[in-house]
Order: sequence, then C-alpha cells, then structure tokens
Amino acid sequence: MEKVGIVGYNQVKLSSDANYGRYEMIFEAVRGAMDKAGLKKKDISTVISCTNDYYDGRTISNCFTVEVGGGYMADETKVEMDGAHAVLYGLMRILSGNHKLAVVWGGSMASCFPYHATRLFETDPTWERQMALVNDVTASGFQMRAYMEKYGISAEEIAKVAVKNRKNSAKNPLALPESQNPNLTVQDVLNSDIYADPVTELMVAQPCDGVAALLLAPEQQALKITDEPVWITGVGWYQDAYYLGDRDLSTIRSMELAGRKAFDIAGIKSPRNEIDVAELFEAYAHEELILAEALGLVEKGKGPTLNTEIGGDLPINPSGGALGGNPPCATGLIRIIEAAKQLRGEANGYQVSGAKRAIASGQIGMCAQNSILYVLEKGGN
Amino acid sequence: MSEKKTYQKTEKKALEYVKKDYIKTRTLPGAWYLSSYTYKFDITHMQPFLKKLKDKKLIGNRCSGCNRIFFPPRLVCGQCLVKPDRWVDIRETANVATYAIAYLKNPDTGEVEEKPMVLVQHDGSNTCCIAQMAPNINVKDMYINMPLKVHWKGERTGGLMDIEYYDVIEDASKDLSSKKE
Amino acid sequence: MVKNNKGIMTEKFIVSNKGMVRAEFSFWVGRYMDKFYDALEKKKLIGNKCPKCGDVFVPPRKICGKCNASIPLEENWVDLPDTGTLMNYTSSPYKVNDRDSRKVKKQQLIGMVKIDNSNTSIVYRLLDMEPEEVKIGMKVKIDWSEETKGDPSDIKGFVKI
Amino acid sequence: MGRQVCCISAGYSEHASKRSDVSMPELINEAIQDCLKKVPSVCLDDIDAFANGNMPAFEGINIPELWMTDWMGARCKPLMRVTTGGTTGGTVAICGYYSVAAGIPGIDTVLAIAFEQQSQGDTSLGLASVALGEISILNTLGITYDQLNRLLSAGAAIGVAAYQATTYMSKARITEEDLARVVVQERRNAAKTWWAHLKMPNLTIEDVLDTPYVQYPLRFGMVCPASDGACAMLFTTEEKAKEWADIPVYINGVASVANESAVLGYNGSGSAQLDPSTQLGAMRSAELAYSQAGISFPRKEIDYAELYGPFPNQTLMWSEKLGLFEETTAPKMWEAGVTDLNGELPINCSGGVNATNAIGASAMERPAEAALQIMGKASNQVPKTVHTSIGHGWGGSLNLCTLMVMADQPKRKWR
Repeated sequence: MEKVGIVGYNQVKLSSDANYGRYEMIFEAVRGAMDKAGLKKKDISTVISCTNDYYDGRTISNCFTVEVGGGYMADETKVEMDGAHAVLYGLMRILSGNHKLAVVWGGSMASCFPYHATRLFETDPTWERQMALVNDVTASGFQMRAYMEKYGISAEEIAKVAVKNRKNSAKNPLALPESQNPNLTVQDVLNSDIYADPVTELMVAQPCDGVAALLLAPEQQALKITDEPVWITGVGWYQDAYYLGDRDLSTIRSMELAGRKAFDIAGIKSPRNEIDVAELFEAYAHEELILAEALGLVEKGKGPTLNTEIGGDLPINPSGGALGGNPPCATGLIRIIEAAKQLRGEANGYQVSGAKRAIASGQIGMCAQNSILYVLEKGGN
Repeated sequence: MSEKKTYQKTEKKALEYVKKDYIKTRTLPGAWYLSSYTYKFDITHMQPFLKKLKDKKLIGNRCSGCNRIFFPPRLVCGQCLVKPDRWVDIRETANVATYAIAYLKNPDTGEVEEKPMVLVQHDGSNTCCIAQMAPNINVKDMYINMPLKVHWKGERTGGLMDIEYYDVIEDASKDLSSKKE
Repeated sequence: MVKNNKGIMTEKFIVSNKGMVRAEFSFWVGRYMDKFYDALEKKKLIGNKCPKCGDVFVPPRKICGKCNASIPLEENWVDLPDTGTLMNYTSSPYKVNDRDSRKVKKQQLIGMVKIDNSNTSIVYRLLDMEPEEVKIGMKVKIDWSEETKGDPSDIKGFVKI
Repeated sequence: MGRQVCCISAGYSEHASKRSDVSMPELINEAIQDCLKKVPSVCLDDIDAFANGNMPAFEGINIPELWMTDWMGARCKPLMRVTTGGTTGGTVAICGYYSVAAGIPGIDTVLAIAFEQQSQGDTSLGLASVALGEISILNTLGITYDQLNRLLSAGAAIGVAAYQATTYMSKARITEEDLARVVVQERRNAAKTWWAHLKMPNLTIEDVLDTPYVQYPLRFGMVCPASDGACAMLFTTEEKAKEWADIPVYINGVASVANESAVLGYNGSGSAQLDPSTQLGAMRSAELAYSQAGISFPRKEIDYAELYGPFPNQTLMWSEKLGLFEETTAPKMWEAGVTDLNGELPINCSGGVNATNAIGASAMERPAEAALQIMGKASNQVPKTVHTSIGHGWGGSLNLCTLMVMADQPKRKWR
C-alpha cells in the first residue's frame, strides 16, 4: 500500500451540552483543520462526512452540511459508520489517484438525541428489538462478564483502566470536562451506579457533542503541505457476526482480523515491540483490555498485566480514549487525530516521548461488531 | 399561464399496471420518535438582520471572497468556506425565482385548494428564500420573474413574519419578449 | 417551540427546537420467521438446521453465516425443547425503548440462554431469581405467556428448573 | 497509483410496492444471488469486501448491515456503509469502485449492495424529515407553519422537484404532453424488464394526463412509485475480470458532486440555486467523470444512458445537463424517437426510476443497468452494440449528483 499522509486535523472541545449550533460546530472543525494546514477551499477535491441519520434526526443528514463541511462543488459523500471508517474511505479515494486532498469530518450532538434508544435501532427488528433486551447497555454487561469469566479477571483490574483513562483525560484540554478527574480511585469506579452489572457508570464512555476533521493527501502533496506529515501505512477493517449468541464475547474477533490485516500491510511482525503508542476506541473500560489482547499487544487473558500508563511499557489512550468523551461518529476519528498528535509531538501534557509508530482504532455495533485499525508512522525529521 | 389546457376528465389517481402478489407475512411494529430529538441552531449571525426588520429595513450579508450577497444572512459561504463579514442593504423589491402549486385540502371545507409555493429573490441579493404571496393573487397568473414588493406587517416584532406577504407590482418588462411563459 | 437564549457568557443565540413527528414502521418478518412465530403462538419452539455444518438456529435463518449455505424454506426444520443452559447474564436498571431510556429502581435480570439441541443463544429475562443464585451453566426453562400472540413476547422469560 | 476497475455482474431482486414475503435481509439476499448467478465462476468466498447502503430512516433500522451480515455472506469480511439519500445507490457503487481502485492489499473483489424496503415505513414522512430541522428554524424565525406545511404536503422530493419542473418547462417551452411522453416511454420499457415495478405495456399519453395534479406541474400519473427492492454490483480488478467475465465492463470515470441545497438551504438561509434546473452539480460531475474517462463528445461517444428521473421533467433535464443533448432540445429528441430502444441514443430502457423506485437502490440500478447493456445481459437489451454507457443519480435537496461512466475498453485517465 502506498503511503498516505495526514496533513492537518482539528477537533472541537467536547461538551455534554455544547453551546453550538450543528452547522457552526462542523464549520469550526473543518475551517480550523484547513487553517492549521494553511489550505484554501479550492484545494479540497473530496469531502467525506461521517454522520448518522438517526443521530441527527433527519434523513440524508449530509444534505444540508455540504457548505459548512467544505463540500460545495467537491466530490462529496457520507460514510454512516464511525469516523475512523470515514477516514478509510478518504484513504481509498486518495489511493485511487483521483483526488489530491480529502477532508474527512465526523461528529454529532449526543445532547440532541436519545442515545440508547437510537442504538436500539441497530438491533434485529423482527426479533430482538421487540423486547428491547438486547441493547448497548446489556451487551456491555454480557461482554464484560464473558471476559471476566473466561480469564478470571477481577472488576478491580478493569476499574483500573477507567481510572487511568479518566486521569489521562484530565491532561487533555479537549476532553469532556465531566470525564476529567485526576483524583479518581478504583473504589470510586466500583462504587459508582450500576450500568449493566458488572459494568458501572464510570467504566462507560459518555456520549457527548463534538466534531472532528482530518485532512489526507497523497505522499507527494503531503510533503508540499507540511514538513511533518503522519503516514498511514496500514489499515484493516472487518465485520463479525451479528447475534451476540453467535460470537465469543470474551474477545473481539473483528479486531483480531483487522489487526492482523493492518499489521500485515504495514509489515509489523511483533506489534508489542514495534508500536510505541496506541489510541483505541474503548466504548467501555473492559474493551481496552480485550482490544489490546485481540491485537496481540499482550497475551490472551493477560491484559491487566500490561503497564499502559504514559511512560509505561506500551501507553494506551494517553489522551483519555473514548472514556474521555465519546461523540458518536467522531470518536474513532479523534483517536486517529490523537495518535497523529503523539507522532508529531503536539500532545502537550500527555506526550509519549519518542513515539515513532502508533495505532488507532474505531468500532461500531454491539460489542464492537465492526472494527477498524490504522497503523500510523511519523514522517519528516 | 396564458392558456392552460384542461386535460383532466376523471379523478382517478393511480394508473393500472401489471401486478404480482406476494405472500403476506406478519409484521412487527416499530416507531421513530422525532419528538425526543432537538435541533440546535446558532442564529447569532441573524440578529442584526432580525433587529433591522423592525425598522422596515432589509439587510443581507456579503462574502468578501466571492462578493455574493445572501438574503437572509448566512452563517458560511459554501463557495469560499468563510463567514460572510459585511452587511449590505437590500431593496424591498423582489421577483419570483421559481414557484410550484400545492393542492391542499382545506380542513374546514374539505375542498382542494390551490396554494402557491414561491421562492423569492430580492433585488440586490444572490439567494432566494421561501415566501408568502399576497392572499388575493390568482395562482394561474403567476410566472417566473414576476416582480414583487414587500408588504410589511403593521406591528413588527423582529422576525421573518414582519414581512406579512409580497405584493405583485407592475411589470416594467411586460411588453418585452421576456414576459410570461 | 421554545426560543431559549442560553449564551450569557458568549452572547450566542442558540435555538433548540423539538422534532414534532413520529414515524411508524411495520417490519415484514419474512417466511422463515413467520413459520417460527406460528409455532411460538402454539407454545412450541422450532429452529432450522444448516444442511452443511449442522448448526441449529433459533430463531431460524435463511443463510448460515458460518458456511454461507442457504437453508431451503421447506426443509431442515427442527423441533426444540423449552429447556436450555444459561450462557451469560447481566442485570441493569436501564429500560430502553424506541423512545428513550430510563432508569428504574428494580434491576431486571437478563440472561443469554442456549436452547438445548441448538447452537445459538437467545436473550430473555430471568424470572423468579435472585441475582446471587444466578450461575453461568445453570439449567433454565421457558416461561410461556398466558396468551400468545405470535411475537417475541410469547416467551415471558426463563425460570430455573 | 490506483488501478483499473471492472464491473463483472449486476443483479436485482424483484421490485414491487410491497415485498411482504421477505424480510429486509432476505430481500438483499435475492439480489446477491441474482448477481452471482450471472458469473458462475464466482462464489461468495471470492468476495473480499462489501460496500453497502440504503436510506435508513425509511425502514426504521440504523446501520442495517450489522443485522444483515450473515445474509450477505459478510461474516468476518471487511464491510463499509455509505449513504447519501437519493444518491445512495450511486455512492455505494462508487464506494465499490474506490475499494478496488485503492489497491489495498487483499481487497480485489468487492460486492456493492444497495436496497430499500419502503413498505416497512412511511416514505413521505421519511422524506419530510430531511428538512424537518430546517423547517423548525424557519418557523422560529417567523415563517408560518401553514406556509411550510405546503412544502411537506406532497413529500419533500416532489416539493422541490415541482420548482424544477416549473423552471424547466418555462425555459424549454414545453407542455405537459412532452412530460407525459417520457412517462409513457419509460413505463412501456418497464413492461419488458423482469424486475421492474410499474409495468404498463399499454399506457398512453392521455392516460397520464387524465390524473389530477399532485403539485403543479406534476400529476399523479407522472410521479415515481415507492418500491421495495435491492440491487447488487460486483467490482473487481482488470486481471480477475478478464478471467471471470466474457465482457468485463471498465469503470472509466466516477463523480459524486455536491452543490448547495436548493429551496430551503441550510439554517433556513435560502439557496443560491435561483433556478433549480440549472444544476451546476450535474454539469460539474459530468465534467469530472468525462475527463477521467477521456470523453470529449458525449453525444457521439456515449451509446446508452440511464438517468435518475423520478419525475419526467428531470429525465429531460439531466440528459441536457450531462451533455447528451443541447439545452432545451431534449423533448424534441424524445418526440423524434432518438431515445427509443432502437434509437440513436437509447435512454432508460429499464424503465428508469419513473417506473421503479426503491430509493436507496435506484441510483445503483442506473449504473447496474448501464453495465448490463454493455455485457449484453440486460432484460430489455438494446439491439445495437453498446460500447460506452453512463449511469447517473441525484438526491438530497436537488444538490447531490453521482455519475459513473463505463465502457468495454479501459480508457481511464489519471489526473
């Protein structure tokens, strides 16, 4: 796969009830990314937006965002998955040689729609949805229990992940204010309200408002735009079976396959040693451990033994991850942006020193039915 | 329209076609409650415009990139991806950019009424917006580029409803070839 | 419609409007599920079997996802017992429906049950059980609704044997 | 950078107003099976990735691909969902194209699927919800709800299309008979297409004009139906296509251009599309796609066209905007029979969107049919040999436009 460069990015500060209109927020993200890269509207050749009709409460949610998203008279389209999948489409468009600059933006305002009810719309309407017992809440409970039962992991070990990510997010100025807590303890997490036993409130990534934008360019153009491009050198995306009963919930098979593919393309033999930092989309604290295991960063069932703090063996989610704010349709995109920040050395306050190669992931569906993984490498000097 | 032929003889709505019937299986219900959604809009950029409406003044904003003038004012100029930054006065006269006729049942009488749906472009602006026509207008007389003028409401409150409707004014170009279709 | 002016700090004028409509849907279940619901109405559980790998599905499917084989409508139907094994469970105070989700005081116990002789699990409530006595691997039995309607609510939940 | 992409097959499910015998996954499975039947040497295991899409708000299911995984054969395979409203089918086909063209290792054969089962939901309400937000802000700013209600009265798509019809009719100076002629030709064509919905072998112009107006100038008889149906297209690399198919169809140019939204505009700020029949977006997409495909004289070089015309005035308009005919001359071409099955430039021989409209799938059925005409496998096959064909789609608030240019020879030019 040829190299594609990330040449600019921008993210609006996450908020649980943003003092923004929808269009203004999108404009601010896209315009900000263009300004940071020093580009003009006429440089844009394609725009990939990422929104969801059910999250926005309107059919054809990209219909009225053409102008604010920079899509006027450009090759515009919409991916209705996670923001990370939108980056994939931008990547494909650049790789095809048809386009020179792709703008990818994604986001939504969780304060404007009933999040859990909308997630229920993902389930089988001819069977499970009628009883509404399978939804994102209960699925997380099943997943955590399956993981704990299979490997004998305790709730404390999972709560530690929540503590780590929420502490990290306190250093990230763009994270959701509600998630930032530098003094959190494991007991606080375990004692918070039950969400779906054994998952507790503080182990859950809280949906919030936010938009993020990313600019992609082919190798030659990228070097003209910036001295410090971040290269995408590998990508893999896979979908697993739908019914929870068909799957082994103690692992995330879609990520196992996606990881294998992405590492294969990027030529990574031993992910544990070759990767410096990981930004994973963990919708729940336990998913970070499962994802790390699925990616082969640590042995199956040994997730908690890995030191993933900033400055640890392999820092995971130094920005706070999705637990530091989960704007639907943007979270995966923000993970890629955060990984790029680490590689460019722009992560003020949560920088992992000497990061040369990073991974970033995205997911959609119950228990991460569809996952995507990127391998990013530092370019320039 | 000078002469609109009346073709219609019957009231049948559907045409007949070759149909194939399929086995009917049971259905299960579902609903999408848009009432539990909110739509957030930022109208900060609209405030000067709304305030001026009270004084019977029309203003639009102009993009310095492409010099297009937007009425009503816009948040972002899509062509240049910047916020329009200058205010310009807009005239009270306008013309019909395009129109269509809706056939609606009057809930009181049950009769089907013809209602015009008009897009109006103000002189001096580059955009058109949806507008209300004078109640006495005959929909059959409408044509594209028909000149109009704002009819203000007696008491104005600072909203688009201050423009009560648009009056039809005399068409100066009526004798020219570009008159109605 | 409420016009609220929240921005005291930034002098922003943000309007938030409520959506006003409701869209109704009726989902065709297709002939496979129709047969399944016909049986459910008679308080019977049926599934179908993949001709290639022999996996039994409850509810029935047209395609076996594992081997991509399509299962003919008229064949491979299997009668199943109303007993099963609890594979996984959770309890949550959140009740989610099409409209919103709300938190209730009483937590509901939800279990993933593998019906005997089948290869997939179905998710239903666990009835008459205390959270402490629920164990993965325990045997459970379907509790049928008194009046069946031919939809998923015909199974009220699972009780322990 | 990039590589040649071929379409080797396309398939449909049967279309009807109510496909009450199947659930949505079973419906798309029909289309996939029909697609794979046409290339016997390909089976589901040969497919490396999937591209999907529909208009989710019509059926009340968010990201239905999650549920449909098994029915598509997509378990443990890469899958991506794109959706852009009316152009969904077109963008899904384009996504399939880009998935192959990108040359990501291991992604060679991609199945693109677009579908819609409109009988499950309320289509006009679904369409109305496109603009619900914009309408609420206009209402807040002071436009009466009664006024806005008229826009919604006949469904948003007809609402905006009626404006377009008015301007087009006044520009081209045509009467309703010209519109009806297009309808008659398309629905008679549909009668010869096995999967089409409104099959009317004996329709006459008088029949069409005998129906009342939905919204002036459009009559009930001229408006597209709401159908249930699915469509699938199979894309692969040049090498594999040569091995698997008799006539590989090369995708030479694609474009999906967005203009600003017509009529309402975003944030209720109106639109700069003063004349909705100008369609800069369509002209721009034609420019992009034709330049990729090396087409300089569309009228001469294109042998067959499938245009997305739910309303007859649009079929006429698009044919002009895409450079097939001179401005305002299209109605004469229809009258002269140029666009007939046996004509010089046949258009919409499948019956077009006017006869079959499963919205999410419609824009894919256009390139699919255009590809099948080149392969010689179309249901209503034109007698002459088709070398180059186009498939077009539009959607949104008259502002999104997709175009795919196909030929039996690789002509793609890299910019």
